[in-house]
Amino acid sequence: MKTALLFLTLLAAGLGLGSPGFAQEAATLATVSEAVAVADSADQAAPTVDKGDVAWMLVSTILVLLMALPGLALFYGGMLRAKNALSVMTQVFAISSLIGVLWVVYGYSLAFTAGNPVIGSFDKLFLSGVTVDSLAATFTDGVALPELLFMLFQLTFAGLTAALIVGGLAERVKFSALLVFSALWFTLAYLPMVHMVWVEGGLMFDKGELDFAGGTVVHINAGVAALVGALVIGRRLGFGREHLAPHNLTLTLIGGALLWFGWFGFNAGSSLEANGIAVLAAVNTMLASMAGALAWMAMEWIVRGKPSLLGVVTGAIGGLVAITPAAGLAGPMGALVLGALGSLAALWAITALKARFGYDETLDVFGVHGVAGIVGAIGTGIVVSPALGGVGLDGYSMGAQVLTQMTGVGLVIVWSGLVSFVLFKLIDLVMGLRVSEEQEREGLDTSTHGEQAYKL
Amino acid sequence: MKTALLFLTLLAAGLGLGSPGFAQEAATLATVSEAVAVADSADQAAPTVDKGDVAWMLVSTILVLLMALPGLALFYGGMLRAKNALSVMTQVFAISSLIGVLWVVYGYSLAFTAGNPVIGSFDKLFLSGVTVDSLAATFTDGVALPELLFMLFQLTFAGLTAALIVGGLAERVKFSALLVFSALWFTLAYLPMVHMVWVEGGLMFDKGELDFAGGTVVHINAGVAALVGALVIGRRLGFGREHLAPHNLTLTLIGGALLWFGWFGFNAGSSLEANGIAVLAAVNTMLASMAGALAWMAMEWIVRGKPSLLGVVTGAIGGLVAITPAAGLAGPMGALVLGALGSLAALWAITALKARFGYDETLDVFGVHGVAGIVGAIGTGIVVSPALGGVGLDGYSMGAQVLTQMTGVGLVIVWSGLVSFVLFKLIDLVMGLRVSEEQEREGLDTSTHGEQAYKL
Amino acid sequence: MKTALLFLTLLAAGLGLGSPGFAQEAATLATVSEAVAVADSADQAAPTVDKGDVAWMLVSTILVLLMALPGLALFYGGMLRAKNALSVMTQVFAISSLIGVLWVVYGYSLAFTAGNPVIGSFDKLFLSGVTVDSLAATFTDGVALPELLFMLFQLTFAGLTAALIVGGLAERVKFSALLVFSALWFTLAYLPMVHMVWVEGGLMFDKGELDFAGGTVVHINAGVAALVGALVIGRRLGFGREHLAPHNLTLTLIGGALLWFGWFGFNAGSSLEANGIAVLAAVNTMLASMAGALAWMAMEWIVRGKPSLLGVVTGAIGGLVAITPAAGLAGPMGALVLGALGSLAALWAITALKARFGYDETLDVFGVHGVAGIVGAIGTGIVVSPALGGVGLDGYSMGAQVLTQMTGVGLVIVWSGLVSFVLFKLIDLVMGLRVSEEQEREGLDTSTHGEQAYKL
Amino acid sequence: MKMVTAIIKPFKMDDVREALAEVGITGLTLSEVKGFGRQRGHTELYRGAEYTVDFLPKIRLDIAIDDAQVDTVLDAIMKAAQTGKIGDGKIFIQPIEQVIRIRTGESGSDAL
Amino acid sequence: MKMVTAIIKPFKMDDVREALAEVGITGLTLSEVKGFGRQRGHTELYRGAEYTVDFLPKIRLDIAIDDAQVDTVLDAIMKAAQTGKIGDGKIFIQPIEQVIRIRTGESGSDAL
Amino acid sequence: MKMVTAIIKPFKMDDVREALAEVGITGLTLSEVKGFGRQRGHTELYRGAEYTVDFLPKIRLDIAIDDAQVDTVLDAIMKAAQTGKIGDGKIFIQPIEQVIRIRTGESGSDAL
Ligand SMILES: Nc1ncnc2c1ncn2[C@@H]1O[C@H](COP(=O)(O)OP(=O)(O)O)[C@@H](O)[C@H]1O
Ligand SMILES: Nc1ncnc2c1ncn2[C@@H]1O[C@H](COP(=O)(O)OP(=O)(O)O)[C@@H](O)[C@H]1O
Ligand SMILES: Nc1ncnc2c1ncn2[C@@H]1O[C@H](COP(=O)(O)OP(=O)(O)O)[C@@H](O)[C@H]1O
Repeated sequence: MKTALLFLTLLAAGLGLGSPGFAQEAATLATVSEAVAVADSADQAAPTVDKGDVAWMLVSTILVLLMALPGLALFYGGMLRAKNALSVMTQVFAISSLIGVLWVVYGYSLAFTAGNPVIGSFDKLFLSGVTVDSLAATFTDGVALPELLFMLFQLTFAGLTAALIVGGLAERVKFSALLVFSALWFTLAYLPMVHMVWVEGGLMFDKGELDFAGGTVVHINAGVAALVGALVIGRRLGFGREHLAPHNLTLTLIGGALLWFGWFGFNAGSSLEANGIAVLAAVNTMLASMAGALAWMAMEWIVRGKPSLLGVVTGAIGGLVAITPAAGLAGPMGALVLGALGSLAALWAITALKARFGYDETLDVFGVHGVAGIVGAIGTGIVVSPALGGVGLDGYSMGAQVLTQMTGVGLVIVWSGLVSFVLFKLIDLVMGLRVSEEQEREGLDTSTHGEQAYKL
Repeated sequence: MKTALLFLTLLAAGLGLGSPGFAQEAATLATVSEAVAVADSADQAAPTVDKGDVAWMLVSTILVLLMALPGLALFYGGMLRAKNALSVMTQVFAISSLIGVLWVVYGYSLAFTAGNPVIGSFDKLFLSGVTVDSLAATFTDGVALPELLFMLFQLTFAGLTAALIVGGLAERVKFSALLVFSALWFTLAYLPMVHMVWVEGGLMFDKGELDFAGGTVVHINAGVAALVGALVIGRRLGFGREHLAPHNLTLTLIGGALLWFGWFGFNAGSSLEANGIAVLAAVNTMLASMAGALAWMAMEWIVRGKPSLLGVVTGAIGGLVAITPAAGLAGPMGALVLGALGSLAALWAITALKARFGYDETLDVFGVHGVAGIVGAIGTGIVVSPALGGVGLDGYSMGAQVLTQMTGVGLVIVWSGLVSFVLFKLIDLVMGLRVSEEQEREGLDTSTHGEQAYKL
Repeated sequence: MKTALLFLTLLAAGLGLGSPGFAQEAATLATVSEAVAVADSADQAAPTVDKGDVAWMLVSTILVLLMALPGLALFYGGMLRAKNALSVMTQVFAISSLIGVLWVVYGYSLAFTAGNPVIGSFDKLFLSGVTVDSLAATFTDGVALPELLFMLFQLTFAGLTAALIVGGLAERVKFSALLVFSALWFTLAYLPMVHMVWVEGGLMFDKGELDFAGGTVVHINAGVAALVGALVIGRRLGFGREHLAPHNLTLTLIGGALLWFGWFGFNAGSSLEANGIAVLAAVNTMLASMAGALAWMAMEWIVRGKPSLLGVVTGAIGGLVAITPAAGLAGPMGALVLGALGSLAALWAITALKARFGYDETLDVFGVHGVAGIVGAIGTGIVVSPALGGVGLDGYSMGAQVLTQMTGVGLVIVWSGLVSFVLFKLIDLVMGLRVSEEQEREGLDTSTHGEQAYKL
Repeated sequence: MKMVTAIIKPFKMDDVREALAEVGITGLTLSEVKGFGRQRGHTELYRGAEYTVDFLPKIRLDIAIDDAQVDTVLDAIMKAAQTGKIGDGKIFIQPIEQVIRIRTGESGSDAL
Repeated sequence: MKMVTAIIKPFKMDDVREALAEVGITGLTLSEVKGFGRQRGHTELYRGAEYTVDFLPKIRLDIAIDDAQVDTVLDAIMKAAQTGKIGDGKIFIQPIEQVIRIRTGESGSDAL
Repeated sequence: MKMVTAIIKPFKMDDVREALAEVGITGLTLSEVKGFGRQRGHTELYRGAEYTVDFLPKIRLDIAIDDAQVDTVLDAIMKAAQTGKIGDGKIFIQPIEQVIRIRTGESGSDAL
């Protein structure tokens, strides 16, 4: 446990959280960030809804759902041993569903209504006041979306983020404990982070942090929680002795490719319109993942003599994670570089870092989403530079922006780290976080879910 | 066989078909139902086509295709034994294709041209008169879709509906017999039901039945046919003795998730526009399936001590079926409730009802699509109520609307039940409905299709 | 090798390449072909961008990506033996990524800038000058797309085309050699073909060749390269002696269905707008694949006594290939016929032709994409006829158009055949094209990629 | 002690297991094997071409028993597994010199 | 020579292999089998209904050894595979009349 | 009667089966097994890390034959399965006391 805390503290320190002075000097105007001021139909010239935007955002919404189901479920499930394949699929399905319901009950309200710099209000509990006619502002003056659609798009983000975490504890976590954790973490870590980063008046939003589609809010947030979970729950039986090999890489390929496919909804949808920024985000999403795939492949080929499919797929995901915060902000060449760097950083984390600290974070959620996420979040401050082909910002200064980004990264690491640590420990005390040794040996599929993946 | 008829009669009676008097008093104005009066470009102010609508409806169309292939094919195939996995996939592929061709030959014409209250005309045989410039009206005055697009969207519904039925007879049905049945059932049960429910002048349309995206037309219709088929063909060898366990639940997960994904095209596409109603339908679709997944999970966990993946997936589908007729009519909270109820009703049907009557309806098409469909169709009359957050109707009265809904349900049960019964019996007599015992033992994949799913 | 050349020469000759005289008489006006003159915002009334078009083209773009990953990867991977399943998936992933990067580096520039009749210029190297505000013309005056979106849509075509080729050499090709080939072939065969056929001023474009979505540019081009590759690399160990059976047809089903799904982006997206032509292309895509599936099924049933799933799926793909060049040009009934013919031609090629010449083109890329592509490319000249329900052309004459089409077919066969032959031979000399016998026996998954698909 | 190895048709597995239970045999080890023999295989299609697959799925049961049980066991298997059609399978009897139960170290008949 | 056949719990496989290596046994053949015995199986759910699955995954090891090695081998397997819980498995010893190494044609102890 | 058990390389399976057919053996039972021995396994990658996989896929053939056939059968297998490279596999010969054909109840040589 000590290791966990030490590790997080080091990370946070290294990222400049200790020096808010710098951060406050950073640019505070985030013109192209994902804040949404829900339109008040009275106080401005009636904004219009374009059916092209509605079409695109409906598509984007279901693309993000597809990322979780079956995308993530397969990506994860395929990498586990056959006896645990269904468990993680059930977890992803149940958590997405649970968070989706909580989202309409209180999540949307707490995240996206005005409140204090950390969290919103209960004004829209049970979607109260959100009707078929309510509008949500986009980043373009005078252009609005149906608020229900904005709400739904964001619902899918919440579910996916919570589901990402399960990869860190896979093959040994108790299903009930995981559900309880997910609900609490969603409330105490995800909702505040959304509010702080994406909503006008939020702590980091006001500091000018750039996070186009969720580098800090989604990826680092989930990655850190997964790492903390892995540290609290401990290593799997057999870890370090047996080769706990993936049981079905064809599933991982399907899942990885669907993650990629869906990520266009995630990134380009975050523009909230079918406009040029969405197109730019799509271009960057494509190039970053391709660069990520090639970078990992090259490195593995050089170092290990063989380029693996899992490597290519993981590299692509690493590239996607890294471009996420910069998707609508970088230029295509910036995306190529950021994607490649994100992928290589993930490779480094998964091999060197994991070996160094000896933790068993089953599916490398921290390695891929956390570390590539950090590279992306900080890199966003760089690639947004017009000099590098990015879209630029009013009053942009690279140094200042990078510090703001680092502050944001530090904040999410500490916040998510602390919340996760307390929750995992508490749940472990109250109901137990881990299944029995016998159940772990038997596999979670039969012992927890009463099923077997295959009868071939 | 007696059981089958008795069963259907009971259902129909219990649903108020015996009392058309009430039904006739029901509201007859269905402003937001899926009727389509094909625009006559001369007799009204030129309606306009919005490219946002076209984009959304193109997407919706292919999403419904995806539901069948690979969605349904995998969802079904994974639940069968390995030796029959390919057979049901071939059936879904062949039936979708066959119905698609029949749709352009005569189906679209019979369903969607004016005719009598039960069926349309042959005016558009071979799509005659349907050109690139033809327009189809939407539910909004002055807004039209290319008629070819409306035709294509509906084509995918027809194929999916016919394909759903194969789940009831899987693992023992003769391929040729099934193709013949599908073509005839499509003609005698599906086309009339579309015309009666969705077309102005149709029997149930004029009575004011609400069926937003196909609760009666698609789900109950197919569910009843599957049940009748299962009763006529008899139980599988080994049923009740061996555990006829799913051979690959990862396929079922992929299929189930793709069904969910595609269902947004099915439900939100049924708005025919990328508008607020489509958004509402998407929200309801999301929430109903999540509620359905959680409801089944909770119930199975309580009763059996273990929450299964197949349960979560099946519950989600049950929720989706239930919300289908109400997708653009209910409010989000209504969708949560209806989704949960649909899922639990399906669970009850699959366990209690099936055990009680002892039929072997292989993949529970009746349990999931029939029973949750009935809950949804009737529930639509309730959740449409503005008091419950629904969109409301002119002259809405809950009691009357529920009776109209029951009439609609009764009609489809009796109609589909009778047509299916006669067709299955006839086909059994003429060409045999079931493969030989030896072929059934060997498995349909090698005996009928000359293939094996796996050589691992 | 002699066989290969002879074969190509025969094909080319039979297709009228020898008689350019006729071809030059053909209609030269291709109003609805895929040329794109990038808009020069100064020299015309400012074209407008419709968000509905942007939404549809974003969707189309990712649909084509989905065709490659996971579509093609699964379609191919499932048909191989388990020990080579991952190799082809890695190949498709790596090649798509590599070509994607090359596309933004120089591919887009060489293909789509003005130059000579065979190739463009280096004006847009590294996308120079292509900004968020650049526009690309569509086929409709005054309607433009963001140029980045057009560029991205075309990027996915390039990747898919190169990836198709791997099917011909699967189970024995060296990974490094394949990557080198792909990069070179893309440069020397794909880019010129795009320029010649789709860009104003291009050789075949100016001759009036019709290729709506890539019959010659994509399918014949790749099919011929695959055949040449198979001839140069030689047969697999065990070919003709053992039944080299597909190891997992459920993957092939998923892949095939996703190919179909994505093909709507490929074909209907090639209209570049969410308009009536896109709708027509979607209708034709649907019908051609259904007709293709049914045609193959019927033929196999008659000849072999059993209709196989792989047959139905392959037939659908054959139908899709055939309709590709005609997608926005034929009428629905023309699509039915062309789809069925394409499928049957593929069946003939795969059985009769392959047996006759005894080559081992692993996954029948030539049979399916080459031969059905030829049927489609030539058939396009016929089904475009208004008399047959097609959209027609200014100054259309069937004979002349068919000759133009044949010229186009002949050109791509010879061009791709020669480029491929030289490249494969060269690579074989320089670095070796084939793995060692021992590695081939062991399987490429472990020997090249250090992985196994399954541990069940 | 003897090792009785029966190669049977897969769908007879439950019947055989029940028949063995009736004569007091509750322990056995099962494997999925493929059999070649007189029984004809099936044909498979691959894109319009036809292949013959000779091997057939069979179940192999290994049952260690006391010498005294041999006849009853043979009888039970024979009755339960027989369909009278070609391919019903074979029973092989081989000697076992020693049997040990890993859990307890018991050996001989006690270990069965 | 003897054929030692051990049916063990799958997760003990690595331990047993190491124990055998320590006593000088480096060749063996492994198969995945299913065991029926005293050890209870698990229950499975199928859409709300419950089924019992009696067979359990086991690993079968076939090890051909010289007569002189029998005791050490038995000992090694016993120690490595024992958990003391029901279902630990069995060891069977059967006679082998001849062993041949295909590569060289060597036979007898030389072929092991 | 004897039980001849051959562990061979998978890609030699068809050759061996043909060779056996040539000497009149048409019945046999095949299983997919994994072998450990002198032959080195392969290395596998998992996200940048490397693991060694020791077991190799092998085919096990069980062939019950009359005593008189032993030599021809051994010879046939040897010739067809040999590559001369390490890992070609082994042949074990064990005694069978009885063989029964389930379909007919025939026993002994008649049952083969
Ligand atoms: N000589 C043999 N050695 C080992 N197994 C055999 C032998 N002959 C047959 N078998 C096994 O018995 C099965 C049934 O044999 P077969 O000849 O098909 O029919 P039958 O048992 O009716 O004579 C085969 O599939 C094979 O698994
Ligand atoms: N008579 C037998 N013949 C062959 N295998 C047996 C026999 N009895 C048990 N086995 C095998 O040994 C395994 C363990 O036996 P079991 O009775 O469950 O526990 P234990 O070994 O502790 O007595 C079984 O799963 C089965 O594979
Ligand atoms: N003592 C043994 N008992 C059982 N099987 C063995 C034994 N030794 C080897 N084998 C089997 O024979 C196969 C080949 O053995 P190996 O030592 O690799 O090469 P070779 O046969 O050339 O000596 C192994 O993979 C294993 O399946």
